[in-house]
Amino acid sequence: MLELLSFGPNGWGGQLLSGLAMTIAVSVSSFTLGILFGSAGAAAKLSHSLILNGIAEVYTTIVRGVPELLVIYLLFFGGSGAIMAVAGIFGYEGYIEIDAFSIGVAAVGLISGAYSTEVIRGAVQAVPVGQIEAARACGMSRWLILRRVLVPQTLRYALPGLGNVWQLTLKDTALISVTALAEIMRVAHVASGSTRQPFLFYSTAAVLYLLLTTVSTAAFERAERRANRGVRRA
Amino acid sequence: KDWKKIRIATEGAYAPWNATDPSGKLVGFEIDLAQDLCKRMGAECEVVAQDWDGIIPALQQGKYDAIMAAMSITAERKKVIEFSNAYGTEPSMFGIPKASPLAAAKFGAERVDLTKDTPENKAAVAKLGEVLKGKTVGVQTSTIQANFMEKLLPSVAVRTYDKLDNAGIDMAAGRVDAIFGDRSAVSAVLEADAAKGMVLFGPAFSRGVLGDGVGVGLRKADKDLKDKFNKAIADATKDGTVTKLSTKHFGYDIAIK
Amino acid sequence: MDWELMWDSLPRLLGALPLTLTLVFASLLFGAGVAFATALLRLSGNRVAETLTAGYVFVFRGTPLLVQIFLIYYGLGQFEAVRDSILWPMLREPMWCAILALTLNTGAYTSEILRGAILSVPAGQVEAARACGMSRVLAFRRIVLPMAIRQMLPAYGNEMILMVKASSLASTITMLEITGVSRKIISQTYAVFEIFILAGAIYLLLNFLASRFIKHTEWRLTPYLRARA
Amino acid sequence: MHRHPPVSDTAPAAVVVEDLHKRFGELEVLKGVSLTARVGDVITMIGSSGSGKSTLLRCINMLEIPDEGRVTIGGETIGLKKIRNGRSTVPADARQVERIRTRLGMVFQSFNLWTHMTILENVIEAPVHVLGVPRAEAVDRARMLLDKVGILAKADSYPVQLSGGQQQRAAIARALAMQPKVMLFDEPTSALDPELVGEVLRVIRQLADEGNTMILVTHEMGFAREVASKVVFLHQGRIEEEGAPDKVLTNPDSDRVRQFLARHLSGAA
Amino acid sequence: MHRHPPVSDTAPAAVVVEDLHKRFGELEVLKGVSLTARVGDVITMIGSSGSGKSTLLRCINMLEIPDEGRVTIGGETIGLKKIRNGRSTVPADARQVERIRTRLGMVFQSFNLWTHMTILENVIEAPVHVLGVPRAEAVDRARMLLDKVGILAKADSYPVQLSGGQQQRAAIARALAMQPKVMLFDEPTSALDPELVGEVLRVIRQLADEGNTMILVTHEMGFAREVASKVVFLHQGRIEEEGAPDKVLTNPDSDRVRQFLARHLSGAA
Ligand SMILES: Nc1ncnc2c1ncn2[C@@H]1O[C@H](COP(=O)(O)OP(=O)(O)OP(=O)(O)O)[C@@H](O)[C@H]1O
Ligand SMILES: Nc1ncnc2c1ncn2[C@@H]1O[C@H](COP(=O)(O)OP(=O)(O)OP(=O)(O)O)[C@@H](O)[C@H]1O
Ligand SMILES: [Mg+2]
Ligand SMILES: [Mg+2]
Repeated sequence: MLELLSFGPNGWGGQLLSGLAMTIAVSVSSFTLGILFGSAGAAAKLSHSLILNGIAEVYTTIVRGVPELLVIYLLFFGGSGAIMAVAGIFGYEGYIEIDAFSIGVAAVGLISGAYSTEVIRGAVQAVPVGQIEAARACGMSRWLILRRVLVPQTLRYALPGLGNVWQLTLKDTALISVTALAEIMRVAHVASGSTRQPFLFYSTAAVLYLLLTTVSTAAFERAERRANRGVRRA
Repeated sequence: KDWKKIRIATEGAYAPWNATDPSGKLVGFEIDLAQDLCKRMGAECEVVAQDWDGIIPALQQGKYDAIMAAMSITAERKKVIEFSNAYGTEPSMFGIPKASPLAAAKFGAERVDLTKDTPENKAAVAKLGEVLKGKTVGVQTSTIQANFMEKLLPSVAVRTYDKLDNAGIDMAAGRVDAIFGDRSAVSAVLEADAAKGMVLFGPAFSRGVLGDGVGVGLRKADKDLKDKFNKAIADATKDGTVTKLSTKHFGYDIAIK
Repeated sequence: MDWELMWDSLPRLLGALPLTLTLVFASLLFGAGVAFATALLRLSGNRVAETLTAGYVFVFRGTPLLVQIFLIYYGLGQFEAVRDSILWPMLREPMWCAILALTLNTGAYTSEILRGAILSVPAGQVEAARACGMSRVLAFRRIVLPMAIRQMLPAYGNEMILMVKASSLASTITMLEITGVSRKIISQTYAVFEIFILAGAIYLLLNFLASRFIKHTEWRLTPYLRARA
Repeated sequence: MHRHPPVSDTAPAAVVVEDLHKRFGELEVLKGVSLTARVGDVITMIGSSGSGKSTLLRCINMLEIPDEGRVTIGGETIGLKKIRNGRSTVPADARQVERIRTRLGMVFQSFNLWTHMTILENVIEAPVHVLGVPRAEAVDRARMLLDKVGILAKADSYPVQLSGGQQQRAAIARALAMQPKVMLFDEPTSALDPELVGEVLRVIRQLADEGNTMILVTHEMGFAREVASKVVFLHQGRIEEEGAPDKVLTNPDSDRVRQFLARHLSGAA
Repeated sequence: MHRHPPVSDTAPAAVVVEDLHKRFGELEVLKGVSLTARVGDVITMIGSSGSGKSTLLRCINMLEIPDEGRVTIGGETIGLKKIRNGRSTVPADARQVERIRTRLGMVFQSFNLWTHMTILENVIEAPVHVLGVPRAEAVDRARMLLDKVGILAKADSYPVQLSGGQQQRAAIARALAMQPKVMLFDEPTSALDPELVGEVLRVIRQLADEGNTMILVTHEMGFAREVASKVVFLHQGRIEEEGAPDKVLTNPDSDRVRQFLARHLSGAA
């Protein structure tokens, strides 16, 4: 049975490995995108502009509120529909393919960003005001304060929450399998359907996810240690 | 459109109808058949993989032009998409644990065509309702078998699973008393490790609420493509190509006679 | 868009609401207990407890919930010993398996959130408590926990929302909660979008209520943040 | 104003510190400090910044665990034990430390008010939850104390809304609310204006008269002289000189102390 | 020691505050304060706790936005505008405020050192990132400053590892590193011992001689008298009295000031 997992012509090793690579590629890209969305969302929520508040509130409520699969569906089917509609205006008929990777990253990034927004907002609020005031007092611009004081201190409070969001993002990539993008879950699904060995392939998938978790947990721990330099624990 | 190029979607995870080989290539009965049909239609074909859940919306969106994914022709599906004539049919069968008291039940018929109102057929369905009373049957969601249970045996408890294999595992654990699915799928479950000591049970059901076999799913608008497929399927059935491919992949004939 | 179909399907979907709510409430409740215990053990300083709980968190955060549900439901049922045990009447039921899986999953995530929040309480605040003779437990209860809970609320709001949605995975082990029912209706109508959007709207409503609740709690608990402005 | 009378040598010892050592990594901050505070004593600790004053106070109530040495409060020695191949020390009995701390009040150099509670809540917190004082009673007492330090109007404000001096007074009220036998004050008047310093002085003197013991760190020599029954000069982790305030502050034996005092500016009035 | 000479009335104004009002909710903390600091001035602000001293300093560099009134730094008036039906005020031009702040150093009452940076990093942060000073140069200057305030040994420690007085000195070094024309000090010596107070005094005097302007809050009358060219007494959000140190601190016109000073304890030496 283990032959099924080998790298030979009859083994799924190669497929699984490229699935793993795909999962990493999608989740890293979406997480990064999510951090961007999340930072923008948190900034909007903390701003004094009612319009920005409103936009961010609608974004997080809806994107977090509806099932992930629906977001992916809407983007996957709706996204190309929208582009085709636009192309139609310019007289182009026929199907425009947006590659599954980009749509997947956009969808999962959007979701990831909605969760990051809340985590980042909470963390920003936890930074003592005095730290920001000290920076303002020496004439730092908003951007500089952000980069030099707010971000490093926010990370301290945000990292555990972002760790959770990362895990979430990692696993949300599994949902992109509906677009037939060959990430871990899709490969496991196809392989088990083709070989009728669901347990073997799904547990292999679980092990691969655990592997990713091991690496990322270690990375987050390192990051946390670094972010917490200069903190005294009681 | 001139249909010189046709994109066909399949799931790639439902052996032996359609599957994927370890190198990632799509293989199986429907893939071979698609190539054959395309040759007959004088078209260049590309078979792409698509997850089952999104397979109909993506067709409607125009991601591809046809579905060949062991999709049974049913009244419900016909409301949203068009079907070619059937190119194959598999009877549906029950599986039960060998030791189950159900094993003793006798049915008058080996095969039950649900479009035919013969007394034997009626008796067989009635008998089925009787022996399954108070039992639980596992089926796969969104399948003709789920539909069958709901329409013909509404009083029997049903549990729905993502995959029939899971229903098989649950039967081994004693949570369901029987499973019901495509014959090839049920047989495969019976062969799996998890479900050792299980047997096929009862007559093989077909047609009626179980649909008119498996056909090519198409957009409603593409009547011309439907005609092309119908002609190609008729030819391939007549000259024995379907039977040949079926025997190669299933070990038995699923061609529509 | 087939509005009529959506309208007709609404009662069936709403009929599944109680089951979804049961799953969510039960697992959030039990999960909070598990998370609390886990976070405490992880910070206890006891090597064995720390390793065990870290392992639990690692596994349950590290694997997809779907896999966890599968392993608990299908996996456990494969063992003769489990089937013969007194737990079987419970584990036999998909309901309890779903609650168990959801509980363990949210327990792992929540414990991480809580742990981070506990660690973020400034040392001086704790020292002040210790200095007036508060025991570790009392200082934890009166100072650390209230501050940690305020700090963790946004992240916990995320978690609640995730649980509402995660309950949909119970449909894969035969539960007919909102998603289970949607899939059933889809299998009969193939109106994928209509039904999904309808179900999505129900989830959205639930989550909207959940996030309002969290927001309100946060607002009530942090007058000192507003005090600055 | 009357100076504090010297406390008789036969009064019972309230706090005894013996040969205390404390290291932070490589840095030895306390290098064997011994100190006795008798009941009714007001000991002021002076010394340059970084000499270890705060650390010594924090060691007395075990917020920092000394590496070596013994601390005895009211006749009860705090048990310490070595862990992990003798490299670090922990209290042998956490209960004991907690019990002893209820008798030791502390005002921190950085106040450490609980940010999520109002000032009133800060003050009643420990009496209610540690001592089990009925809430209504604790509130009454808290309001009385807040009034005494002049911030009753701020009872329902949060710490962030207070000025520095107001926070410091809230911290003093919080410590007093526990009615501790021994008080440890870490620069309790650093953020206070002369008027308030006078108030705090009066409070401390009253507490001493009631038989309480105080150890306080201060930089204000005038204050030290007024309030102390004994002055201790800490230098680089050691006690350089100790004795009656008049002696140490006017005519010290140690050159180091003399030099320290020489730089001191005379105040107005 | 030489007293600070009075600054000529014709020297250009470095900081002009006109009719400043500031409310926190219902509480009016500043009720119309006007103040002029000329180049080379050292203004010490005294007053009881809660009188609004910190708030005034914080209004000068716009950490609190005044509700009414004008602040002019080096001849440039900070533009303010009303938002939301006139209820709150914001700076009209954020750039302008940032630019002006680079010329205004500030030492906070609660230090506010950046906890995620070492002391050296704290000190070079603004010069490098705001002024664009080359890193090596900033480090050299920072080490020089840290040495001046006596904590060079702590350059690579984090703020939590410092004693109160060490943190305060680090905060002073951080403010000086920007070489500001105007310095705002909020109780810069509250955590310092007499020796260090003398050091800070020397630094401030040197800065004043170099033509810098200083406004500082202090509770130490001796310090105020030594360092100031002008003393301002703040009382309940208003300036009660201002003038030469000898006048205000010895022979004030206001009863309130007299009362305030009367309670002051005389220091030693
Ligand atoms: N953010 C705020 N919200 C509400 N009230 C505030 C706030 N900041 C300060 N206050 C109040 O304003 C008044 C003046 O405060 P400020 O900090 O200016 O006093 P101060 O003169 O510096 O006193 P101290 O000498 O104690 O530092 C105080 O009564 C204080 O409680
Ligand atoms: N957590 C720590 N880690 C490392 N070093 C520390 C720590 N706490 C204090 N120190 C060092 O120990 C020495 C004594 O500190 P302490 O706070 O006791 O000084 P202090 O006498 O109270 O000074 P100050 O008058 O400035 O408050 C200082 O040099 C300080 O840098
Ligand atoms: Mg100290
Ligand atoms: Mg102040």
